[in-house]
Amino acid sequence: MNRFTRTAQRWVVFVAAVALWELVTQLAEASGAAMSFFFPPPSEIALTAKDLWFSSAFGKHIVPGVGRMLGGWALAGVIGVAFGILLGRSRHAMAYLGAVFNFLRSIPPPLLVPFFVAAVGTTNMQFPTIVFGAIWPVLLNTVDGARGVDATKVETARVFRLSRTQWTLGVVLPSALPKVFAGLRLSLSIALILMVISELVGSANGIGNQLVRAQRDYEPTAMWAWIVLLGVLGYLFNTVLLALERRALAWQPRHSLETQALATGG
Amino acid sequence: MNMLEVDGLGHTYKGKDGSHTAIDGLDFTVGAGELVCVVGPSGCGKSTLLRTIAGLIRPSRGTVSLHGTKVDGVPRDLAVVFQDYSRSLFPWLSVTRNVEFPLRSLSRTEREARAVEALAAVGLAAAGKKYPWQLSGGMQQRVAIARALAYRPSLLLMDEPFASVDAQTRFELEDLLLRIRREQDTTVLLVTHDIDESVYLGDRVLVLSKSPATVVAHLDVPLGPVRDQIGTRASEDFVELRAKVAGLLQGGPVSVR
Amino acid sequence: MNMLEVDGLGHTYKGKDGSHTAIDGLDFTVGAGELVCVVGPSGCGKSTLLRTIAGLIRPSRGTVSLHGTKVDGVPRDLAVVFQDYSRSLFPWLSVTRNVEFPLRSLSRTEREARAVEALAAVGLAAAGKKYPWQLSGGMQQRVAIARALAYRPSLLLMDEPFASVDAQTRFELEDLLLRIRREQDTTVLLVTHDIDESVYLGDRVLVLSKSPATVVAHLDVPLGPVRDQIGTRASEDFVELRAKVAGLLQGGPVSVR
Amino acid sequence: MSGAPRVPASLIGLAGFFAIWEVASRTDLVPGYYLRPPSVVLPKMVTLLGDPAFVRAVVATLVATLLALVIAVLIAVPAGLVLGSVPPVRRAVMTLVEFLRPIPSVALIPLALLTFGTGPDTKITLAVYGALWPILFNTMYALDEVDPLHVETARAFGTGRLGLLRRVALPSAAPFVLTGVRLSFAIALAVVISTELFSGGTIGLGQVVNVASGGGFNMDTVLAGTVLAGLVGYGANAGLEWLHRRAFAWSQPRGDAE
Amino acid sequence: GLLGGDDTTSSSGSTGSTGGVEKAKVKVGVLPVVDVAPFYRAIEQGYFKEQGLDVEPVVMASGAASIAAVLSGDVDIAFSSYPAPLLAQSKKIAEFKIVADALTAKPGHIVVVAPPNSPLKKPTDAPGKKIAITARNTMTDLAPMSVLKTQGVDYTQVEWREMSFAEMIPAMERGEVDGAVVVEPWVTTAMKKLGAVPVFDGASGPTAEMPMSGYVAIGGSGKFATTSPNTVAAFQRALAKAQAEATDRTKVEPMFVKYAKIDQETAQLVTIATYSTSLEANRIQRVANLMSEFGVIKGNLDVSTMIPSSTSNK
Ligand SMILES: Nc1ncnc2c1ncn2[C@@H]1O[C@H](COP(=O)(O)OP(=O)(O)OP(=O)(O)O)[C@@H](O)[C@H]1O
Ligand SMILES: Nc1ncnc2c1ncn2[C@@H]1O[C@H](COP(=O)(O)OP(=O)(O)OP(=O)(O)O)[C@@H](O)[C@H]1O
Ligand SMILES: [Mg+2]
Ligand SMILES: [Mg+2]
Repeated sequence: MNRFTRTAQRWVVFVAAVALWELVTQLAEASGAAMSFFFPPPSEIALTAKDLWFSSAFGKHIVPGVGRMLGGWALAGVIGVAFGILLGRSRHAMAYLGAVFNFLRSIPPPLLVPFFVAAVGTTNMQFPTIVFGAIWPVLLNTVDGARGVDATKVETARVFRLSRTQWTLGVVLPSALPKVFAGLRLSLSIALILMVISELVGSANGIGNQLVRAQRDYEPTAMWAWIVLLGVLGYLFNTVLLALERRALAWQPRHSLETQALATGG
Repeated sequence: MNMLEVDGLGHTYKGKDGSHTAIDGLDFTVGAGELVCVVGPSGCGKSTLLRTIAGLIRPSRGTVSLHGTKVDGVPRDLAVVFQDYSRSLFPWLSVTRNVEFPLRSLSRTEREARAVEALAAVGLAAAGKKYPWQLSGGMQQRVAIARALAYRPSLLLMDEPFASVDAQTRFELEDLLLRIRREQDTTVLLVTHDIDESVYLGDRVLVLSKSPATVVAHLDVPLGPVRDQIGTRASEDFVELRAKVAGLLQGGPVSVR
Repeated sequence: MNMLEVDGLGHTYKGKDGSHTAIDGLDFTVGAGELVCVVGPSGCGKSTLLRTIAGLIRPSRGTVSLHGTKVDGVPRDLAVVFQDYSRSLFPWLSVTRNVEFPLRSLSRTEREARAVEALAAVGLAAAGKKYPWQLSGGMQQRVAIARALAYRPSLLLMDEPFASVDAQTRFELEDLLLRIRREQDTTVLLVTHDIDESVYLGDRVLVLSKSPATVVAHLDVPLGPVRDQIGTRASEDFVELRAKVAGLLQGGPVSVR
Repeated sequence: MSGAPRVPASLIGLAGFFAIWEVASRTDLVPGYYLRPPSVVLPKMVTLLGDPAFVRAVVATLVATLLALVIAVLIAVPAGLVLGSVPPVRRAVMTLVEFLRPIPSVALIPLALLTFGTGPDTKITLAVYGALWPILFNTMYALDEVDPLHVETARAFGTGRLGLLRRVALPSAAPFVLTGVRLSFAIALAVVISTELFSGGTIGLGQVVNVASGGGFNMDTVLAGTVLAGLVGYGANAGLEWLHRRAFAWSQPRGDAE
Repeated sequence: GLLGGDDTTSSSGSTGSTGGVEKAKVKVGVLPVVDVAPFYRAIEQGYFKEQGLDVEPVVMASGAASIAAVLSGDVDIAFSSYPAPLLAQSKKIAEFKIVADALTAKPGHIVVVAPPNSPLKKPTDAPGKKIAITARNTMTDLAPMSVLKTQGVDYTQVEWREMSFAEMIPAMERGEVDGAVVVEPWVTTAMKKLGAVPVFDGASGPTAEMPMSGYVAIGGSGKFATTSPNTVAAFQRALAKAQAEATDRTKVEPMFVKYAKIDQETAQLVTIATYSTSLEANRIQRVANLMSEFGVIKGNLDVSTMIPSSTSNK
């Protein structure tokens, strides 16, 4: 399959969805439907977005939040993988820490705000909120991956008396890696979401702050522009992450069901 | 002194729905530098025996001692070629890296040299850069053998290591093993289903019974240290021993076919 | 009429770093009800050949025809025993369920009856409720064989199906295969590394060259349809054929060892 | 995170957590009037659980969460199977999915209120939207990891595309899908509570917390609600883990000596 | 026919007859704040029942959510702080009708407070300081800005930080903000917990007696405020009765405790603001003017258009 058809395949549904969105909102607006004020057509959103994103807002609202989000996500990834491997391979760690983690994991991030406010203060709580919320998909998936190391490989590693690092980084991590990536991709969007949520409290800037202000000030077009920005950012980061994943998982006999389908023409 | 001493060894796998005794009351010893072949019916507990010796499972009864000390955990200087060779290779490492993987105490160049040498010895000099899943079954098995040999263990446990290679390659690998054993004075315990092979390779042949495995016989193979595929196999001693092992395995009187 | 026709068959595996031609220009036919053994050096492309015949990979060149129609996709009424038997069993299904897996079109009772029968035939009557990972290597291989037999295919492809079982069991399974072939008129293509086995089992033996595999020879085995382990193997024809195959495999002149 | 169900050890872990909190709060390491210590919060929680109105709120939250989770599973598992096994569909749909995924449901609350009203529909819809992704992604990634030989085996025995998905892909993916469900439960719970917290309108734990925090320092109630949310999630997780051990005994780790 | 009969039915309704309500079951979106204490009292005392209304309170989380609920028709009447509906009206999202006035600020109701050691001691200190508010473009920033402006202080230099009231107190304690704009009961709470001191009153000078919040409904063809004038009037009468009684502390304090979850001790201390008993466009116009002044509303908004014609209060 050539490049062009692949690219076309990639975007056809997206373009169709946007076109439909435009059509529906335009029709609603034309017919004066009650809520059309809150659902502007994407063409209008695009115009507002252009002004909003590329103004001074970029440095003031977009860059700091996104920086925090990326940092928080990376830290969550590292912690998640580390603890995931620990819990996945050690019965004792699981026995002692599993309960605490499952308890903490179940607390909705907005309810954790009091803890973070108490611990680090209102203005510094964004980073820990992001880290705290984004850890779990990586952690759980890593646990799953670490536990799933094939028995023969475990025995092979033990027979050759691999060092702890070699065992962890050379055997457990690679075999958990596909699942880790699934977790990282989930975490990425969660980090973005928590960036927004955490900017609702105690901050004077950020995409979340702007988004909620637009909501409160009844400026739906601006609000949609911020929402769309989140979509764009999510898409961009995800694309980069996918490229990373492809490199890291290059050893995989790519992808079983897909190659099956290709090999046999269907 | 005995390198390996197995004493009253028994193992029972415990499951939710009943337990299964795989081996029971095994007693035997292996001297340093000896090559002992283990034969026995399918499912009798040979792999289980190797696993307990390697310290991978803790036996339910009895002990395994290496150099007089009881095995508890995986002993040092040990290599295993697993029966399930394809699963024992790491799919994320190239063939060379797989062979190098356990050699972490060596310098990089030495590691590479060992890997290249071992791969060449098993006839895979050209496959070093491939990934395991790009190899045929027999090639994968040879990578597993190369990895064990490159490690240069003092005790080598092999679980049907030549099951998936063709006859010609098998002969070559058998001779390779004999040569390495001579050169490095490795103690080898090798499980095989090929009666000819057990006699051709072994200093002794350990015949196990049906599950739960017990020792049926412990045959000395007086064929001398240097053997060759054509001469040895044609010798009268060889044919006689072969028939003896086959008879013991069938559990009936010795018969020659 | 020919059941299976392989015509100019070639396959090249494409990889990021270069491609690898596994088989090249293979031509042969197999008649209905015939049992053809395939022998060839390790890594020459035997498994690849079976995979193309089973329609699991689309060959780069040439065609495979079954009953005169070109194979495109997996043909009906086909069963495969894979070389990597342990991975081809489904770990989430018990042994019986694994054997029943392909028998979807049958009623429940019939399915169970077939599974019980097939497991008993391979000597695993007692293991039905276990999970594959609770079995020894040889037992797993026999489950894979039982699954293929229970399916009662008209074409049976077997990739070193007896590699992991002991000699005695191997003989029994060989005879089982011959019996079933006679009773059900199954066409069988069997890859083996055991030259004796290829002669003992085959109506014909297909000898393949080193990679990329081409047909070196196509030997008829005039030993008649009914064979027995002791008599047949002792016969002069057998010994001669065996030596011939071995010679062809070595690529040199025929020599008897 | 399933593992040895050793109750004492897990209790030690939890007790340690509460002990740290207690000390931090008592020593005024953090403002004690704000982060009330567990010795105040836990009794408060017990008291609240005796209040029928509070129990009703907890039940309302739980029911909404479970409903959302069930809907999310019913949508995401089949979708994951299709996306994971049909590359063109995957390519076509994933672009849109990647745009939609990072949109916070909190940002959609006002729009959802306008569209679905103040009833439970809003929180359930938003929770489904949030809970879809872990299940969808874990299903897709699990399909990538299905052993190719399993696929070949099934195909060789004449299993069709649907059969392949149902009889091979689904069972081998199931343990990882269940991990996705465990993630999704926490997310569904978080979204339901957040929606109650940020929009109100329906009864629920989030609303209780919101009302409590509006009227001065009822931090004990707020934290009791928080701890309860954690306990609810902990309980649900334990249930799902039990299910995991029961249903997927075959996928338990092996190869470690005891 | 419905529209034509409006005035007559409403006037007959205002005489106290209960037979004329178009919609007996009324859902009201409220917030857990002191402003709605009389509303709850009216429910508890059966004042709505007297008027033939079955009023169901729906507790919303914020004024914005309350407005969204009334917009979607999910509730008939929404309680909200004034800026939100006025802003929405100015954007012509819908025809908002102010059904009743809720609370008018009295000194001590909305106050800028600072922790004891804060550099923020008097209004002139404000520029450059971080002050916590609940949100921009609400009374919490408009009122103090107006006060500062009249005192000639550069209010544009204040750094506003948005957070909930509950978070303001630890934020002040940690010195993350130099002060906070709080309304009752948080004024009392901040003083009690933190020893916070008032810096200046938010409802003084230009904002003295400023209306803070009210009850709104949506008008226009087919909408509640237009189709149910009698119901609106009945609601107004019942609420007014309770509002009038609210001058008596003992009558509202229990409502604080029960519905706004203010503890008994604090409830006894809070400053009780004025609960309006009349609905006057010109008073609420002050809020609109304040919003215009600070650019929240572009242009002018005539609040009198937002008073329903059937209003019973004069
Ligand atoms: N997926 C693959 N990608 C690339 N190369 C492959 C792949 N599978 C097999 N090959 C190569 O094709 C050749 C033939 O492999 P095949 O498995 O058919 O050999 P075989 O005859 O079955 O060998 P054996 O007897 O050892 O099983 C080998 O050289 C192998 O390296
Ligand atoms: N993990 C396990 N759990 C339960 N039973 C097991 C397990 N592993 C092996 N067994 C049982 O123990 C017995 C011996 O198995 P083992 O693998 O040692 O046999 P083996 O002699 O190596 O056979 P083969 O020659 O077929 O490989 C078998 O009956 C098998 O069913
Ligand atoms: Mg074995
Ligand atoms: Mg092969």
